[in-house]
This record gives sequence, structure tokens and C-alpha cells, in this order.
Amino acid sequence: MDIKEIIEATLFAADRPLSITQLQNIFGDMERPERPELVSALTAIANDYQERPIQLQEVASGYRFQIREELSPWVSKLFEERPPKFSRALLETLAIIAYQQPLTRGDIEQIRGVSVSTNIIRTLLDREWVRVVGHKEVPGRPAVYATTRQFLDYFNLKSLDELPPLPSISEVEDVAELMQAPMDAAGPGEQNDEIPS
Amino acid sequence: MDIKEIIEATLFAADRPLSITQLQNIFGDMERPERPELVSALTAIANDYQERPIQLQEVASGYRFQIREELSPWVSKLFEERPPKFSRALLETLAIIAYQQPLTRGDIEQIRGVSVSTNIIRTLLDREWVRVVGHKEVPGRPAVYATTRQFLDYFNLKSLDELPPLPSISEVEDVAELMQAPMDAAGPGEQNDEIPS
Amino acid sequence: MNDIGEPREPPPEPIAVVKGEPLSVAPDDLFIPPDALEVFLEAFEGPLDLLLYLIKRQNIDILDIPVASITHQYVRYIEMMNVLRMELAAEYLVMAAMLTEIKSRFLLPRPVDTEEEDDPHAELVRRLQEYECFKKASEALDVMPRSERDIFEVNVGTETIKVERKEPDVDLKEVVIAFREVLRRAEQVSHHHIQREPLSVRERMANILDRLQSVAQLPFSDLFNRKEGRQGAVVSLLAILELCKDGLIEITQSEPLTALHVRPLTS
Repeated sequence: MDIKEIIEATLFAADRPLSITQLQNIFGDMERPERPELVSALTAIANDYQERPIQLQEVASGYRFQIREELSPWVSKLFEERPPKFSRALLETLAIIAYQQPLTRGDIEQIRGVSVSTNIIRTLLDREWVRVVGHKEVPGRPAVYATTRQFLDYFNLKSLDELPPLPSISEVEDVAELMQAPMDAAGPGEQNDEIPS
Repeated sequence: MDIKEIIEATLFAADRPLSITQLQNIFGDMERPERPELVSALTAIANDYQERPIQLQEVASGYRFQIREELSPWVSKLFEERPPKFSRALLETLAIIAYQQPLTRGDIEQIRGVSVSTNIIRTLLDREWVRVVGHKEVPGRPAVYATTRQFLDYFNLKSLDELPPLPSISEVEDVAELMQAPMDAAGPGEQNDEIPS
Repeated sequence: MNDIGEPREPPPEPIAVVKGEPLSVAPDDLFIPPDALEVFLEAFEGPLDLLLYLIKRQNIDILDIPVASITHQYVRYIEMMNVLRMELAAEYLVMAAMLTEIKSRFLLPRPVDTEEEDDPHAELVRRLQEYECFKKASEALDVMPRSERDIFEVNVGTETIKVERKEPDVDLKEVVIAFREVLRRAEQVSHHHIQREPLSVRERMANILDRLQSVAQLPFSDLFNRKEGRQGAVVSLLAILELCKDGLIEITQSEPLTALHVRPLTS
């Protein structure tokens, strides 16, 4: 087996860059190639892959094969995960902010009857659907949240007025029934969040 | 960018075998190649690597690049952990499932003549070599096991057909002959009871 | 527990006889150091495996090895395990019983029609053959090229690949349904009062707060937009009053009859 082949195979098998010393250690004491021999093998391998979509790259900790950057637009599809679905807790928080803004996290918690995780708030802020519009003058000065223009844009609304009107509490039951039919036909929300793979 | 290059890069970037369908999905709706086009690209790639220390291999769940087996003595030096050794009990259980699937744990125990430890079944399930494909309609509704694609991938196989054929009964006939022998000879204590080493 | 065949009688008496004797009196040819025996037992995957070993060990002359001999050897191993009080899988004992029964059948004159009842000897031979098939298959499986030992996958750096993170999609209906659920729950749990200002007021409240983020205060009149007409003015006024009530802003006037100002409540 010749040195070049062994080195090429080793570089392909490794899940990290390999230094010249690490490559030398692949070989037994008797057959270990000298540094120059190894370097010229590496050069030859790099040449062989000139025309291929991968290349031998020297990085700080050694040598490794890499995908050529031009192929990123295609190869990246491999790593794109199907977007996850938002949790019920997040949707409720978003809905409460939309209908009851401006309000603090404490207000949201009071309405939901359970605490609101920091993660949910952060997700809504990251997504730019919600922003901090002030701080309430009570101990701790909690942030006051409201929805954003991006929120309206995303849901294709000109203003919050266009959000579907909500019934007063006593009407909830009736309206819930009224809404049931078209909602269920449309699908989202009530059923399983699982996406079949 | 041509299809062959994109596919080659994608196969290199993936950390698992990719099926034809998965490869097709790398492309946008407009540029998605048909199956035959993809297959011929794969053939061309496999040819390009004919002389290299890596090869394009088809296994049960798709195509992957792997190091040519002749080079594994060198390449294995990269990995400090020794490859796992599997116990005879595990291998026997796996072989029985592979050749006799689908079957229950009771069926396996019947063939082996001893109980199968829960650990072995759990290891096989954890490794995703075996999965539960149903339940037998008998009291207790025992799970029915079968092997998975991952099992085939692990053993470098495309399908169960590629498993070596199960030795036929005729090949192990001597057992029958031995047991068939007449009753006359051999009183107690005649043979030496050697301990196998 | 494995069901090894038809119900059998309990293990026959030889085991009990040997059990009674101390280990030192065991016949010389039976003596095996206890640790060796343990190794021995671990080397086998059950009674079929042990039996197969005993048979295979003597395939020099087939005719010389009758069931009686195999049975005898097998039973002696089992007795020894018992003498040494070694943990023994029950399957071994069941097999001993089965062998003894087969042996006793051979000693009795054969019935004329053997077809009628099931023949435990033939059944045992079948099972031994079947087991040997799979034992060989498992040995073959063990030497097949496999990942981690013989097959190594190719790893290529993917640092050059840029991946966009995709955000989950939400349907407006889901938001509405979520809020409906909140209302229903709120009603069930307590009589929590959810205020029901028109959304335009709520939106205006948020806008006013937002504007007050960047400036210390705003003239009261700036919060009204002439173009919005009377209705817009009402919305603004309600929003301001609501914010005051919530303690989020205050309305100030430096002197009587001067312009009103609105500023966020900050200490």
C-alpha cells in the first residue's frame, strides 16, 4: 500500500484536521515516512482533487478535506431542518400580547394562570413579533411588551383592528362553536404538532 | 453547477447514506433531476473513484462514500477506541432475528434453548439494528422483532438477500447421525471430560 | 423462563444422589477445579450449545457415540454444577431431564407404531440441527465486514457550508384559537377580569409607550392626529387614560393653563 493512498484514506476517515505528526503516527515504526515525503504526498493529493467538488485544505490544526464553498447553496439543503412548530404556550403568549397589549410578563402570567418561560419571550423578541415598549413603574421595573409592525406584516394585517374580534367571556362558548367548523376544516392548531417524517 | 458535482459534494458532506429521493430533494423544484439522470451521475462518480482509496458504496438506506476495506488497518489507528466486540449471545440473537424475522423473543429462546436477556434486546433496539414491527396476538401480546435498514447499513449490505445463506440442515447433518447411534456402547465414565479451553 | 418442550418430570435422582456427597469424594475423573468450571459454563450459550459441544467433541467414530453416552456426560456436567452450588440456568436442568427420558425410551422396547406420539429424540435432533445452523450463521455474521471495525465512512469538513435557520410558520387562526383557549381557561379557573378595550385602543397604547421610549416627554397634543378625525381622537384619549390607570405614564402640567405633557413613569 503506498503512502499517498494511506494518507488520503486517513484524511477522509478522520473527523478532524490531522497534523503531519498525526499522519506519521498512522504508520508503524518501521514504515513511518519522513516529513518531506509526507508533504509531497499531501501536495500530490491536493492536485488530484483540483477538479473535484471537495478540496484538501490546510487549516490551523492540520489538513482536511472540505466541501468547496461554491457548493454551499446545494449542500446546505442537507442540513436544513424542517422548521419546528411553535408550542401552545408560545402561541398563547403571543395571542395574549396581541389582544391585551401593552402588558408585562406578570400580566401574561396572570391571564394564562401559569408562568411564562423566558425562552418564549426571547423567541418572540428574536422573531421581532414582540418588542419592549416601556417599563412599568413597580418594583423590578418589568418590561412592557407589545406587538410590532413585523407581526402585522407576517399575518398580513394593516392594524390590530384587523385581528379577528374576540367574544366577551360570556360569549366564548357560543363563538367557540361558531368558529369550530371553519377552523377545523382549515386544520392548524388543534391537531397533533407532529410532522410525519 | 452540474448535477454530478452537486451530488458528489452532498454525499461527501452527509454523515449518513443518502437515498436517491434524498439526493433529489437537494435540488430546487425547478432544477430537480429525474431518477435516471441521478443514477447515471452516481455511476459516473463511482467510476471516478475507481482508482482512489475511497469508494462509493450502495447500502440499504442509500449511497455513501467509504474507505476501501484494504485500508482499514491503517485508518483504524485513527480511532483510539477499539471497535466493540459483540458477545456470542448477542450475535446469535441478531442472526436468528435476521434469518427468521419477524419473530418474538419466545421464538428466539426456543431456537437458542436459553432465555434471551433483556439487555441484549435493549442493545439491539438501542443500536437500531432491530425494531418492534408488531405484537403477536397471544396472551401477553409479545413484541415481534425484525431487523432495520441501519442493521444492513452497519454490515455494508443493500438487502437481507446479501446475507450469507443460512447453512442448510444437510450441512449440519452429523448431529443427527451422532444422536442416531445405537444404544449399546458407552457406559458412564468412559470418555475424558475435558474442559474446552 | 424458556419452555423447552413438552412438560417433563423433575430431574431424575442421580443429581440428588451426588448432591448429598461432599465435593472431595467426587470421582477423580469428575474433578474439575471450580473456577475452571465457571469458565466452562460461560463458554456455552445454553444446554443446546453444551450438548452440541459434547457431540462434536467425539465425532471420530460416529457409531461409538450413542445417546446414552452423551446423556451421561451431559448429566455429569450438570451434577457437577450442582455439587459446586453454581448458579445454573434452569434450562440446563430441563435438558437433563429430557435426555434422561430419551435414554429411558431407548432402553424400553420400541412401540410398533412410533408415528403416533411425538418422538422427543427426533425433536431434540431437530433442535440441535436448527441451533447449529444459527450458531454457524452468527459466526459468519461476526466475520462479515462491518462498521466501526472494517468499514469506515468518509468524513469531510462542512465548515464551508452556510445553513440558514428556518423559523416555524404560524397561521393567524392558530393565534386566535390560542387566545380563545386562554379566555376559556381564565373563565374556568377564576373570575379574572380580562379587559376588553377595542384593539385599536390597545394598539394605540403600545404606540404611545413606544414613542415615549426615546423622549423624556411628549406634548399631550402630539398624541392626537388630526387626520384620524373624531374617532381617532377618542382612541388616543382612551389609550392615554388607560396607560395612566395602569401606572405606565403620567400627565403633567408645569403651571396651570399651560400645555399638558405626557411622560413615562420613571423614577
